[in-house]
Amino acid sequence: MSLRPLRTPPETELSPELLVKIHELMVKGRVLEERLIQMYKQGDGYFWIGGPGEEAFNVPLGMLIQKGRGLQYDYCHFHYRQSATMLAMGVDPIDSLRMMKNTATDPYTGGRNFVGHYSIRVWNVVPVSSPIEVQYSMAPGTAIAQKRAGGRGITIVTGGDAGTAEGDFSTCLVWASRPANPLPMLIVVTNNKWGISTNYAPQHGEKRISDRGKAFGIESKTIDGNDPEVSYRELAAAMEYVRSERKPFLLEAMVSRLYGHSSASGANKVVDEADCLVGFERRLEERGLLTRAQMDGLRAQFNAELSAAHRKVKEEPQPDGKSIFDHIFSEKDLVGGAGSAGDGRSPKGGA
Amino acid sequence: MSLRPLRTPPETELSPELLVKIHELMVKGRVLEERLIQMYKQGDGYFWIGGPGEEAFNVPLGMLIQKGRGLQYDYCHFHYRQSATMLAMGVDPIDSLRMMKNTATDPYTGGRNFVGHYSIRVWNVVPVSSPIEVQYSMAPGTAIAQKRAGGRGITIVTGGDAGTAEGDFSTCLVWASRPANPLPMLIVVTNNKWGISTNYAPQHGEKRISDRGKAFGIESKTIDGNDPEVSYRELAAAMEYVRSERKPFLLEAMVSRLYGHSSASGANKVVDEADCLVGFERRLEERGLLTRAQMDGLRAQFNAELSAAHRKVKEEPQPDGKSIFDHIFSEKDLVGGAGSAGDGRSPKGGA
Amino acid sequence: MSNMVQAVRMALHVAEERHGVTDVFGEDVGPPLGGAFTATQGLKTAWNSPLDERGIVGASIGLGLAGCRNVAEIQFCDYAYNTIDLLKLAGLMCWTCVGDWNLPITIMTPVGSGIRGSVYHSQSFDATATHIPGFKIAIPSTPRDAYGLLLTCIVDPNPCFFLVPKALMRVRSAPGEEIPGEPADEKALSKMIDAPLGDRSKWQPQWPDTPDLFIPFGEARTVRQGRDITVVSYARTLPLCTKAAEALAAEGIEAEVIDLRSLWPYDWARISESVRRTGRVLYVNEDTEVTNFGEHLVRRTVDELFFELVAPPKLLAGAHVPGIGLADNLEMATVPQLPTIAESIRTLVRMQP
Amino acid sequence: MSNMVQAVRMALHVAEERHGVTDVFGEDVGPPLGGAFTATQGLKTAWNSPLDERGIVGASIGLGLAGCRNVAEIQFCDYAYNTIDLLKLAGLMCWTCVGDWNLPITIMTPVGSGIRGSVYHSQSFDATATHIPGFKIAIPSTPRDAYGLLLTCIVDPNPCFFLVPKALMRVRSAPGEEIPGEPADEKALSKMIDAPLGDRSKWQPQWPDTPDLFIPFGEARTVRQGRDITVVSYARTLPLCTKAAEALAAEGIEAEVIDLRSLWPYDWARISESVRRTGRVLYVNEDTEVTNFGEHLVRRTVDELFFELVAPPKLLAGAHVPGIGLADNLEMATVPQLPTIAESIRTLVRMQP
Ligand SMILES: Cc1ncc(C[n+]2csc(CCOP(=O)(O)OP(=O)(O)O)c2C)c(N)n1
Ligand SMILES: Cc1ncc(C[n+]2csc(CCOP(=O)(O)OP(=O)(O)O)c2C)c(N)n1
Ligand SMILES: [Mg+2]
Ligand SMILES: [Mg+2]
Repeated sequence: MSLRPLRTPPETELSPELLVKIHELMVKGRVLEERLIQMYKQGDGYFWIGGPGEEAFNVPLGMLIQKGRGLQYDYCHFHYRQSATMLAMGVDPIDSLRMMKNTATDPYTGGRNFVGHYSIRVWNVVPVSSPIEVQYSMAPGTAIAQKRAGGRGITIVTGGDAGTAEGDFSTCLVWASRPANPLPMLIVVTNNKWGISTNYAPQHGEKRISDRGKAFGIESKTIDGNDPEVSYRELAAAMEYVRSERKPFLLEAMVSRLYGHSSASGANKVVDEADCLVGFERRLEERGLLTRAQMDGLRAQFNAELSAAHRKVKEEPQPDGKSIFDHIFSEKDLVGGAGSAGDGRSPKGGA
Repeated sequence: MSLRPLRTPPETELSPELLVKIHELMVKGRVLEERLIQMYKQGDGYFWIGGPGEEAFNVPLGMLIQKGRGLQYDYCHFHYRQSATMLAMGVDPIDSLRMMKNTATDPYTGGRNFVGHYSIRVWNVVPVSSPIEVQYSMAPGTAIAQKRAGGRGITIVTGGDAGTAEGDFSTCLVWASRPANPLPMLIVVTNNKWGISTNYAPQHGEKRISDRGKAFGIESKTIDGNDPEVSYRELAAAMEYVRSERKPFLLEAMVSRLYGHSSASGANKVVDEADCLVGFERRLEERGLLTRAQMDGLRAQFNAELSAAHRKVKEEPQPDGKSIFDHIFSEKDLVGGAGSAGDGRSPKGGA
Repeated sequence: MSNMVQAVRMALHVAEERHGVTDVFGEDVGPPLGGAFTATQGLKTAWNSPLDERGIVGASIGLGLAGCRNVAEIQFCDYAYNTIDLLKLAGLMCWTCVGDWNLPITIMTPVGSGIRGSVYHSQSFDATATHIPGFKIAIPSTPRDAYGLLLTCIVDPNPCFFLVPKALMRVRSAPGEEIPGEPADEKALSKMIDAPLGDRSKWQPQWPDTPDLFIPFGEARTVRQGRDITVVSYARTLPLCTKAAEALAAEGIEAEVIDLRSLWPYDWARISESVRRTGRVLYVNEDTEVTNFGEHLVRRTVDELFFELVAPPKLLAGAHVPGIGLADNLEMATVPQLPTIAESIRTLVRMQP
Repeated sequence: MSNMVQAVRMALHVAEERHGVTDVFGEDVGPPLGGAFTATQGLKTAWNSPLDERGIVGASIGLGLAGCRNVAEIQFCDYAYNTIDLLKLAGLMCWTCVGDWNLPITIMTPVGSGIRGSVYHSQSFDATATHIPGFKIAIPSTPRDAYGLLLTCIVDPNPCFFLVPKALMRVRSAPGEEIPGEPADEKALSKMIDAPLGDRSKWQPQWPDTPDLFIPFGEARTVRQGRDITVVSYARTLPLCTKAAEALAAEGIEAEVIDLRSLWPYDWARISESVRRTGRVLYVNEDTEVTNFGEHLVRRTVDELFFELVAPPKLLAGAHVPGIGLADNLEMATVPQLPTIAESIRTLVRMQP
């Protein structure tokens, strides 16, 4: 395999349409998280965790994913802060509310798991699970299958900075970079400089987390994940590298954590973190792409939609206790024959 | 803490006395392993594993260790190829034969564990255990205690190349390099380019294992572990750095595996690996430090000693079945009050 | 009067002051948070580790080998399952080196359901822990027991599990079961040892002067006496068993309730004395029910008391399903609740040979 | 006629030829070695992984999610204990996403004592495996069962453990229990499918044409019929139970011996039918005896058959000690051996209510 230098992202501006679309999804993502927090505070759900503050990175990621079922599409091994990515991929936000309220109608977990724990087989979104970093040990598996299949499908794995201390992050780098079989993986670390209450600086001897990839000969980069334009361009370039070279890329994105770790830490807005939406909206206004009124309108519209959705979800039934014995085992091989149409089960709604 | 540049080893030659001593211990180590293999082949033991081929590195390591009990001495977290180090530290080789024959007299495991699984509390040699790489997760613990205590005691951990794929190796690098508390650890990897039957090249994306340390800002180096002079000088320099700077050092030593992985792979001499003893003996002869006859005499003498020891061990009793319930729990806190004299239990024999 | 989490904190304080504990560590254990459940606030030896359970257990072992008594926390027992090899290693170290080394370490971790913790914050650890030889295992159900058992774990020269039932962390002692020396007033105690909200950088706890209290391993506590049936439990389900027994007294059923308190060693003498008297026994815990520690107790019961039983010994435990679901109905249906416990006792008492 | 390790190899070959297995992998699984026990020699999909059990189980899950049926080997079950979280995750995945995904993977690993493997090559995995919901578990004691159970694991859409008793790997089938299509002559088979010593780079196996054989989960096998007592076992201890039963026939004791073959689901119908007839049951396995799967079977027995038992159901299992020692005496004293099994049967049969 050739040692082509890493493509650098094009200097050109993103198109106005694209910027407006990114903005719309970022607002939608933020409003969704704010709604989920509100639900928590009103007692409509036991626990909140999510990604407000990461929209500038998570939205472009979702837009650039090739979604679909099977090896020719991207596999997503996500952690619990990816709701904006899911919105950008096209989920209907009401389903996130259902997950928050653990209703029987929650299409992802049937009321069994926390909010943010998506699962969409027909889009290759594997079940999000709570233990930190295990997704980094699993992701090489889908990538091995994609490497063998050929084509342009890749595996994407995301997680936080503190979690890179787990051995699983190392496992991911080791398996992705085996000379016997380098893997088409986009390995993402969203670095918000915190693991719950534990600050980054005293725990990390490495200057940048991306340096750890370099030791394995993996193309690696740290970017400003608070800038959606940077994020979009860098993600596009990194993905193109992975799709075409069939080799791994480690991308560290510096992001903000705007409502603390989770509801366990109060889920209140923090003051000392940069808000990617504020900066981006200022820029859009300056460039004359959107007016403040338009943006306020957008937000109001999403708010109204989610408020209606919230009212709806409140009326929906809770799962039945007897159902705990359902789905321990699968009767059918749903994942078999990957790339085929599958059983046609499709995610509710959207885009 | 200052960022002093790494001391480079002195260019000066090692003294003739030191070289002769190193040679003696290397021969002793080799003869011991050969005897253990012979015992296996004669049915005096169920399983052999050891370090023939690593003497050029393992002997200097043992000579440079500050042995003793408690935080002011070095803690040794070894793997199963360290018999030559143990000899250089001063164990009586008959005890290794006892471990091989799982006699009740085996002072390290009482006939419970495989050969090479040393344990000497009064010298800070923690029990060697079979699972690959777990020692790298435990070693930071003794180093934390030593860092707090001050002084020049350090923690030394050793293991193989293939094992670095386990997350525990990453754990060791993460914990050793925390800015909150960098640890006085000499982290050793003996790279023989094999994990049982699995070759190094297709499995390792990193050019050198030591590069992984560099990503964490850890002083790191790869050396020729087949050269005892290089090994001695580099070990001395690395240890001095760790002792005085109280920071970690990752040392990768390229070594040979002269009798394959273990008795499971036959324990026969391989032909295509460099033998550190052959090269070193040629050099000693050329420099006129020892004659062939002297070296042959030395080997014959050790052989005779071990042959006698072998005969003795054959007559020694096996442990009693009823003893399996002994020592599940300790009645006393033996490790408490580290640095004090302890209970006076001392290893049998030697140096 | 303290709740369990405060009792744990006071024990840790006593241990670092008087029993040589050098390190209390784990994820978010140090300042500013002082533990996901606040159990380690204000401790002078508490520090934050990297997010790495293998490193935490490994460092605990290493510290122990270096003679440093330490308490290592796994934030939720659900996250200890990547370290079972290291825990087994800790458990076999003394044995494998025929007593050359001991390991004075305590692994502390919150266990069980009851806080709507869903799949990954509701698991039990008793089955796993009791299947690891070489550990002693404490699991309190009152603040006072938590205080006394934790101190016992810490001064023991061997590896110990200290399992803290999440559901009982905010529960307070019954009158008469205070920790000696603690202020009777909840608010007064809170003011002394609970970290304030907001900036904590200048906060210093004021520790009440609580004396040593060592509750020995292997000593269960008879919470309630009764002649008709023996009910043996621990952790979240223990107070439910007591409540059930109290309610059933109205129906003329007198259940004896035993709080096991330590799972290894465990107080077989007390169980067997009671079962010999009552002829009936119900074991209650909430771990999944296949290969469950309660099944060990059932086995021992039939091994030693078979011909003295008037009804089969029973186990009421968690359903054998992969997780505890988030929705109320799901959690309720998965692990034993008050009505099921009462009904099990009733059924067993009615069973005639 | 094959031994168990050859039977495993033939099943894997059939699975990669006809049942879509894409990957058989693990440490030393690929060429040149083909597995620590030679179980994966000559397979076209076998490859060597890094020395990283978490990576192996993780990759197996990932491959399964991608629709690739695979068999991941952990070289010894003793080295699976740093992956219990991942195994639990595999077991709960289908349940947690309410059936959105399934996971068609098989975790294969050698288990048990009998080869003087000392502390870290003698452990059992049945207690741990049966405490992980969401897995099916096979554990053969004959080559034919190994062949048929492994194929069943592989075609099952769910995660399966395939546990291979090390002590039985070189044992051959009894006459009449051959794998259909395999050559009767040992040497002929060896020539066809055992890799030669020395250079193997040009070697190609010649696979015998063995048809599919699916031994269903939850179907035990009655190895020997008897009226006096039921003996239920699996793996290394199963043939010992059979031998003990044969020897005891001379004393007039007729023991029925059941080979469980799969631990989850397990064949309760067969056990209970037998115990109803004999009134006595001995469970035998070699895992450590506290929180042991045999205790589950004892519990179920008293739960459902209490009033039909004429003697207490018994479990004979491994001693609750941290490891199996290397020296002969130590291993013998730690896990059940022929004399102890025979003695246990004798005692139980003599016991009168
Ligand atoms: C294995 C494991 N250990 C501990 C936890 C508890 N926990 C949940 S989130 C978290 C911090 C994660 O920090 P980071 O990886 O930086 O991700 P972030 O939440 O900051 O995005 C911890 C310790 C867990 N979920 N899993
Ligand atoms: C956790 C674990 N997995 C697998 C094994 C089996 N095993 C023993 S030695 C070995 C290879 C070790 O290779 P390396 O780390 O390079 O050390 P070397 O033996 O070459 O010195 C393996 C896989 C083990 N002992 N522990
Ligand atoms: Mg973070
Ligand atoms: Mg090696």
